Amino acid sequence: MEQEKLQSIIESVLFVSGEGIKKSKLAKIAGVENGVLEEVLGKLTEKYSLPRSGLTLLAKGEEVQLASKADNVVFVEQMVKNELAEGLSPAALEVVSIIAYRGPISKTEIEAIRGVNCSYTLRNLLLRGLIERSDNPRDSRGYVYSISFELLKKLGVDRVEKLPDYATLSTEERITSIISTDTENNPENN
Amino acid sequence: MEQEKLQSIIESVLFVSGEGIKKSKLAKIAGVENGVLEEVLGKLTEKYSLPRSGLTLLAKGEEVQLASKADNVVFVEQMVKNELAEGLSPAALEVVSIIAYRGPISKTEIEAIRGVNCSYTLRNLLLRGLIERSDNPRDSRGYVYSISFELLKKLGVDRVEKLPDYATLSTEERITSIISTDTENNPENN
Amino acid sequence: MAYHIKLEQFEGPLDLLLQLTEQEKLDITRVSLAQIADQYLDYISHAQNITLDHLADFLSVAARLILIKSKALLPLLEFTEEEEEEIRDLEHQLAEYKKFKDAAKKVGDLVDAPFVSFTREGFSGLGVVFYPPENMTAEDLKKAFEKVVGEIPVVEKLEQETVRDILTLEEKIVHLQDALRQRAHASFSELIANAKDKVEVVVSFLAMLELVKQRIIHVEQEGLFSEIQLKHKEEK
Repeated sequence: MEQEKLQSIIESVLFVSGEGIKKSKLAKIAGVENGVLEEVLGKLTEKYSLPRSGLTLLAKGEEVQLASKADNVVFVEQMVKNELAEGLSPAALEVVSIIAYRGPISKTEIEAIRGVNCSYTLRNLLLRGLIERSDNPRDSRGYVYSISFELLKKLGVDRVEKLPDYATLSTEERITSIISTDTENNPENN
Repeated sequence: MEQEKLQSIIESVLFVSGEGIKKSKLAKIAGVENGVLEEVLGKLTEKYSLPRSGLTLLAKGEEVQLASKADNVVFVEQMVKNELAEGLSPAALEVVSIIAYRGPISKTEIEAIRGVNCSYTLRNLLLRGLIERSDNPRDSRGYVYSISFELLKKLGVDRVEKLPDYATLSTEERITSIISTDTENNPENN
Repeated sequence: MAYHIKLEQFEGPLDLLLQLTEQEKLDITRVSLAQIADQYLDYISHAQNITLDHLADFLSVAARLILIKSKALLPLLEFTEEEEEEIRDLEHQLAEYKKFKDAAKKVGDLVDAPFVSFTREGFSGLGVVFYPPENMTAEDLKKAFEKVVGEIPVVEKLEQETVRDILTLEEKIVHLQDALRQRAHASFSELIANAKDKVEVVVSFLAMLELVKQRIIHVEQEGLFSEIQLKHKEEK
């Protein structure tokens, strides 16, 4: 395979992996010898060293990892703060409320209730520490979500039962019925 | 600030964010005008279009997101699970196409084009995260639908403008007039 | 039945019409719509897979096809402005739908092609930091949850109920036949006197056409918009 294509492949794989990845694994994925891989990594390092690049290749023992350039840390931190510290969108607030009143609850159930995919919102709420996840007792591959203790405290209550109208809202029948009808029909069959 | 440094900053921020991010936020973080940001994004797109790049810049409405190059799917799949592997039914493909070429678009407008109720298909696409809904600016009780970054990733294109026949299909005059008469007659569009 | 059309699964009246024109290798014109009107009517009167909640969509297209067909048979027949408009809309809708159906095939090729982008976990490597929204209260949570509950659709069941009352074409044909047998002679307006809505009138009209075609009844109409008289053939 030609050099340029190899560079492209390795960059794609490094980008997606997020964490550090063993060089031997990279070589295996790209289907090349270790020596060839070293060359490609060298080329990438060279490319990232240009002032216009925002990426850098970290190497630690046998592992390599793609990261953002250290010079830009101020801007990156500002972005993280902006994204995580801003007010909740109405959609995110709805997800939190479902988790508060119906938690612990699975992603599939939350999505059945709202009729919209919630992967992104759930991740964001987890990162902000507003919700927590634990293993789903009914499905070993999945998680269930509950409101975090910190958020409850911030709202001035020490457990969900003290949320306004908890007794009636948490047993709201329309929610129960949509969960049961929708999770029966596999949503993926379209 | 000079162009090269700006490119570096934007690339770093896009890399760490991982998610879609509004162009206006990027401009604010980098402390530049929207026009300057557009230029920088143009430069990045140019850089990523080189064969040796493994990245691509997805663009959707006011948002952009960094992603791996679509050509490298076979290699990337060895690292992470392809969650977008599942196909789309003919009905789902029609709805997705109408949304891609004509979105943001209301349910009534989609149904005017297809001549058939689309609630079920829309719900499925929403649950799969392939389309998104937002409040309809012309009708507060209704929604408009647009495509998601997930869909762009699945199609392997970086923006809807790259879809086949985009220019002709997205600007059909007569469609616009059918749609406008149809929505006037039917206020129940959601 | 004279026609045994083999079509792919179709979804909705426009899809059916489009498939019929494509099968006959016709462009979408008024002439070709008149040509396939009978096939369309046959198809919807015998199709098992048209659900009741879609029936109204199919019938509204059927009504326009009948207009086009009548004009082809009776060139003197003049359309009202409203009818002309409805037919023009149908032609355009069909042409537009065709564009998107063709586009959907190309988009489908992209879906099947081995090109897929991947993105990375957002903010990966960052630990969880507690970032509560500034002014959020327990009351906000309650309101948000009530909104969620309020948006859960209860509508779909209602739709089913209202359509359930409408007779299918098959049932209507039997009904018409019985009514005519009892009276030997009736006017169309008598037969539809109890119709609940426009859809049922259209169904009755379709049933009448079907009976004429099967030579079970005979119809007469003295002039444009005048009363249609129906007679059972056996009773002649």
